[in-house]
Amino acid sequence: MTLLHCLILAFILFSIGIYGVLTNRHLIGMLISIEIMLNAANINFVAFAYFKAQDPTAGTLFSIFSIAITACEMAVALAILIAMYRKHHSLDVNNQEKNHE
Amino acid sequence: MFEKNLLNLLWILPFLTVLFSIPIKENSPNLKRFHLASAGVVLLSSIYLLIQVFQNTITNPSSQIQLLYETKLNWLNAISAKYFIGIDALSSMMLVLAAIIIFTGILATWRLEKGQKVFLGFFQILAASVYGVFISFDLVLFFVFYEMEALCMYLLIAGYGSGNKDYGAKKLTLTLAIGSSMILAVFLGIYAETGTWNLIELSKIALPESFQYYAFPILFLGFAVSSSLFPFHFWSPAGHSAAPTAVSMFAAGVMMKMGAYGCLRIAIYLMPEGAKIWLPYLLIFIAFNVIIGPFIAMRHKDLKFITAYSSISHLGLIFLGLAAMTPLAFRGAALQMISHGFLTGLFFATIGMIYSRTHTRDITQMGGLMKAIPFIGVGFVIAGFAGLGLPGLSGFVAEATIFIGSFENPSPLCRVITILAILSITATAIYILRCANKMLHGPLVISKELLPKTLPEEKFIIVSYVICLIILGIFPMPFAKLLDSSIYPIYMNLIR
Amino acid sequence: MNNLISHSYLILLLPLLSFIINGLFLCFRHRKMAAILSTSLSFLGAVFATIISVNFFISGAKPILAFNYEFLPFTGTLVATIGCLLDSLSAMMILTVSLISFAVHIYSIGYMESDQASGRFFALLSLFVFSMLGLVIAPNIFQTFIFWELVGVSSYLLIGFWYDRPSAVSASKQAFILTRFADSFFLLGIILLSYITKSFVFSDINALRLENFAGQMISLGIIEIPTSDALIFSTLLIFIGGWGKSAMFPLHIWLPNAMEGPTPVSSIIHSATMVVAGVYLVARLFPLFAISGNVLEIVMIVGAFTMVFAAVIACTQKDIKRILAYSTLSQLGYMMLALGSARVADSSIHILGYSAATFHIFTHAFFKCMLFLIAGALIHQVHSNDLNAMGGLRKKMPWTYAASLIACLAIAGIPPFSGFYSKDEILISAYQAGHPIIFACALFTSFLTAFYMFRLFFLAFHGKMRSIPKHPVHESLLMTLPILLLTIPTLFSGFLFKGIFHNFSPEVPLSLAKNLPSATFIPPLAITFSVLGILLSFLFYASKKSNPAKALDSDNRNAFYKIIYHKFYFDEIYYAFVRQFILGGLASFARFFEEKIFGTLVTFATTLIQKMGVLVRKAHAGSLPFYIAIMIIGLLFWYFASNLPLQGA
Amino acid sequence: MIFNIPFSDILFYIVAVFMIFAALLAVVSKNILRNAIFLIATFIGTAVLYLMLQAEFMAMAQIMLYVGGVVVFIIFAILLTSRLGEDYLSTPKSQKIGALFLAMTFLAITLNFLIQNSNLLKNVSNATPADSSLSAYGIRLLSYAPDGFLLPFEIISILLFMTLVIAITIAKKDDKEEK
Repeated sequence: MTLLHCLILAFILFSIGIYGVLTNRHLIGMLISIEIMLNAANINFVAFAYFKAQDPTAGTLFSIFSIAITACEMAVALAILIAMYRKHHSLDVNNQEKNHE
Repeated sequence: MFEKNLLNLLWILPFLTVLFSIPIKENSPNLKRFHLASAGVVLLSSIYLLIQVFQNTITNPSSQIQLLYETKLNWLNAISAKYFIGIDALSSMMLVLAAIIIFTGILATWRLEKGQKVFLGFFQILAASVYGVFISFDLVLFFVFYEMEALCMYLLIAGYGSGNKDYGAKKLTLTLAIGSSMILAVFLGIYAETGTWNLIELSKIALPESFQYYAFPILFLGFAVSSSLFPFHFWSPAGHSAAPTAVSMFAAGVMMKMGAYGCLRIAIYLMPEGAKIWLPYLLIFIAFNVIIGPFIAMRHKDLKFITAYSSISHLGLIFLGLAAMTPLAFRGAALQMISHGFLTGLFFATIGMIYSRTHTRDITQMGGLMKAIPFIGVGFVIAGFAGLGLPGLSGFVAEATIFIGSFENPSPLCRVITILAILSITATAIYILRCANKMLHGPLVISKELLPKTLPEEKFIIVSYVICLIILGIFPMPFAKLLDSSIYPIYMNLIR
Repeated sequence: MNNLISHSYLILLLPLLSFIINGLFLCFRHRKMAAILSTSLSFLGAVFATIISVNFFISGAKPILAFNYEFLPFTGTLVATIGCLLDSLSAMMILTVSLISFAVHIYSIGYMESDQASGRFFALLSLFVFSMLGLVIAPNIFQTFIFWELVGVSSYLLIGFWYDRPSAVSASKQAFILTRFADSFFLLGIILLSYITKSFVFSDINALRLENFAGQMISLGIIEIPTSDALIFSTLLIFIGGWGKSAMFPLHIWLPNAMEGPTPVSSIIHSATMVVAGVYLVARLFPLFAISGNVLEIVMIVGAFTMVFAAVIACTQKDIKRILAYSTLSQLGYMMLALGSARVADSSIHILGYSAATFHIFTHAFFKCMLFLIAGALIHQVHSNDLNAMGGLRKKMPWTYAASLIACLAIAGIPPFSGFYSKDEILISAYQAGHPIIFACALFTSFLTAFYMFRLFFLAFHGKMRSIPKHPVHESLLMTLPILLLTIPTLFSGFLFKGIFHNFSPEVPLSLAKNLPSATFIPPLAITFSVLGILLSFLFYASKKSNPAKALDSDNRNAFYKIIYHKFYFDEIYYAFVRQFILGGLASFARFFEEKIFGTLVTFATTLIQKMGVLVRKAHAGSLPFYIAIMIIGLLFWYFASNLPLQGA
Repeated sequence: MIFNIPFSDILFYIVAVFMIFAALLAVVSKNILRNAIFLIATFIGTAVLYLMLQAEFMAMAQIMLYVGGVVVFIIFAILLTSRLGEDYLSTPKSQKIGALFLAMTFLAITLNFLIQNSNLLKNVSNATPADSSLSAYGIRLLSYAPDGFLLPFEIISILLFMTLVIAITIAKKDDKEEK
């Protein structure tokens, strides 16, 4: 297990996330894909902290912050989703785009 | 110390006025009285400062730029920009001009019925921004004030204008924004070259010649946008015709001068080498303003279009003075800035008064107004005479100085354009007389009952402008001497 | 004496005061007060001017600079000042202007009695007199220009006094714009001249010598010419200013049209102010003109042509004021001719031309003013300008009749009236200077002058009444008195002042002409021509066989008469030129350029930006997949770009 | 050959394959609830990976925050907004192919960069167990020494509070709707 392995894994996960964002029409599905991408980024943080960092504690703390921010983002995003659902009775991305125009 | 605080107060007071006017009830007569009182205080203090500056120039003349009552505070430390204000002869005269126009502008909106509070509020912010422009000697501070003014213009025109106001406001603001972006680019360049924003320090540093070569035209044209030099003049007719009276007065009277002020104070002052290289070429643009402008005005029927093109041609004369690069021509340009400020203020004020009565600006639909509203008619005619350069009014003094000064520049193109400019004063006479005759003379078209008599505040506006025009026209010498003290350092930089 | 001179600012101050007080306070409500105030101030001015000029001539006639207020300094020695220069020429002009303005003021009280706006009239009249006085006392050319413009603008306001009449408005506009057109050349001339000489002051300018500028060159933009040529050129430009103001052909058309103004205005414009300003300018700068090559010859030819041209037109007109207007043109032509004929050969000056011209300014002012006042009195009675409506007024207005006989004899050049002396000198000058053709023209014009003036005289006063006036015809005192007063100078100014004008001599740098041919045969010849004209006129219009109605008929005439009657169609040509060329051509082209060509470019630029905006806006619709796709494509680009050998490594 | 590989590597490969599969299923599965379940699996895999990288606290936080918090939150949202499994929204095939192409391009480019970089082939860690102890984190988080994280910590706490308020405000029913 080297840093390269971890990074490759993270990037594969990230690409899967991209694929998910691009194909999913369900807003929650997109959110899940984004979660996967963020997760991949977190893996990068931890892996770099473990293999490379001069100060591993600080490196890991960064990912803790990132987790906290992700949690915030999730909370707000889901609140928006619920509000949107209440308004349009659908979470279809295509519908949302139509509503925009 | 008192003067120093007064100078700072000049731009703070309008803001305070806006703040304190918030609780006053809409449409209450106290609101406009309060605003008028504040503008009056600013006007009086600016006149006081002018007198102080004048006395100082008389007692200790100097070939250096004399900055009085300067305040220097740290402001944006990250880019070492300072809050640096002061006053010299040129800026003190511009301040008085601006203060008079703001004061009369508030009077001109005296009978505004809807949204007076917001209008006056923005108008005061506009006032603060121009005072700021004329007193700031730090490029960042200058730019902040310069930008503030364009924004207020947009809101005032789009909110309170007439006719195609949205289009006019957008055209004006966006064109000004082009100019501002050009100015900002060069300011950043200057900072990168020298590491200071201080105008006085910068004037002592010679910027690299290659930098001046590229930067000068950008900066000069950037400023020229707001003074409607040829390729950037198109905002002026649309903007003026859409703007409400007070804003037209302000735009033509003060804002268009700010560009010329910037050209003289910053572009030519800081980059003399660039000026020497580029200004002879820019004369071709100036030729358009001076020579073609009056002919276009001749062909228009809308009063505000006529006046807009007349402003364009008069501002062309300012630029002719700047481009001739002789001390006399510079002085003429500065005199023309002030003179044109007054005469165009009077023009737009009277046009507003006429429009509020006839509800049209088409001169072919008017006639004989002199019978019904002689006071306003006489005001318009005096403005017209000042515009066509009648001796005894300020326009003549400025134009004669520009012509004599620019003739001293021996470059062929400058000579040709000066000669053509002198000959084009006939065209100015044609459109002004045509306009006055169609509108004021002949039989009365609209019945006299529909035209209310001249109101006291309107009389006050007209009288105050006429007095300014006459004072400048009959006693130009002290003003000329005062301006010379500001212009000499700029000229010295040129021949350095 | 010195004490008086030091108060010479009063010359300007009195009319200015009258203008300010009338204009600001009395204009609308107190018409009577305005009339009294400005007339009394004008009286004071006339008295003061008389005292000053009499004192001046008695005390030896040396030029005095009475005061000089620094107006605006330019560079170095180039300083604009407002001052008062008293020399023979200006003293003479001050006297003429003040006296005539006083007469016109009195007359106006009667003439403008029924006009509601007479307060404004008196204010503007005072402004006019103020500007003219400022013009004549100017010690430098810059002040001349300042007051020159003020004269123009006050004449504009006075001609368009009845501003609700479209014809008056257009006439005033025409007068202002045409003179303004000429003035732009004048200003250019001043700037060129002051650039060369570095001074505005007349004494400096008149002391110039072309030799001082040998070898120097000056750039006029396109071409580079020797400075001495530029000096001559600037003299010509300055003369163009006088050309327009004095309404020389082809800039003459504003003057007859200016008759739309009230008659007192026409009277003062035509006699002492405004139109003689051009002649005065040439006389003032005479030394400069004298050294400037052929400029004086141009002056002479222009003057002579206008003289004949206007006299021919005057013979056919029916409008009494227009006849007088063309007669003014013709007389101005005389003056210009006299000035121009002063140059005998390349290096010598014949001083008689100069003194004759100034003399003619002086005498002409009185009798022309008188003639206009008489015309005004006639118009006031019959309420028409047309000679068709007059006739037979001899018995109704005996005093006016007598006065107009004197005036007509004066202008026709019959001794001992003043016109004879000055005109005689002009003829002598033209003859002695060796211009036979010009001399013949002048003689012929003198014949024509007698003819058309007596045509007017006979048609107006003799024969039967051709119309019945609404009100009974009578002579009002206020209007007759100034006419009678003016007969005094008309009668006596000729032989009394002849001597003084012979002493008029500008300090000319060129040598005076000698060995001039004898011209004793000229006075009898001139008188013969004038008498012939009068007789012919009598035959046509006042003898028993004549038929005035047929003589005035302009319709059943041959083509030649019609062309003359329509003033050679110059009005029409002028209007066509303005409409088609200036408004329709230049201005239309300018607007076309501005709106169609330049406007299209601006619109194109904005459309371009807007289109780009639409493009970018589509990308900002909020579609997440699109953003990601763009991100990855960007990455791809970056990848390939980073692999390209851009740095040449 | 294969037996020479250390156990930790084998474990890594197993975890990696598991995570990739779980993530793929979380993305492509047609039932939105199932997507969420597979997301849990991915997160658990991540937690195991963290354990292998000596980040025990991170692993714990991962389980608690993501599995216990975020995913539960998502599931709640799903249950609140849709009928189970009935609202599958189909995507056109062309979009899928395009997405696959883009994802693969991204992967190819990034992997290309990674492989070129030999610095990453590092097996040894300079982290000691003490670095990732809970007390080390605590001290660093609350220290206001130059390398302390007190300020970010406080900011994060404010952010969390704000999020709370915002989430409630947004998700709250409008007054109009209530009427």
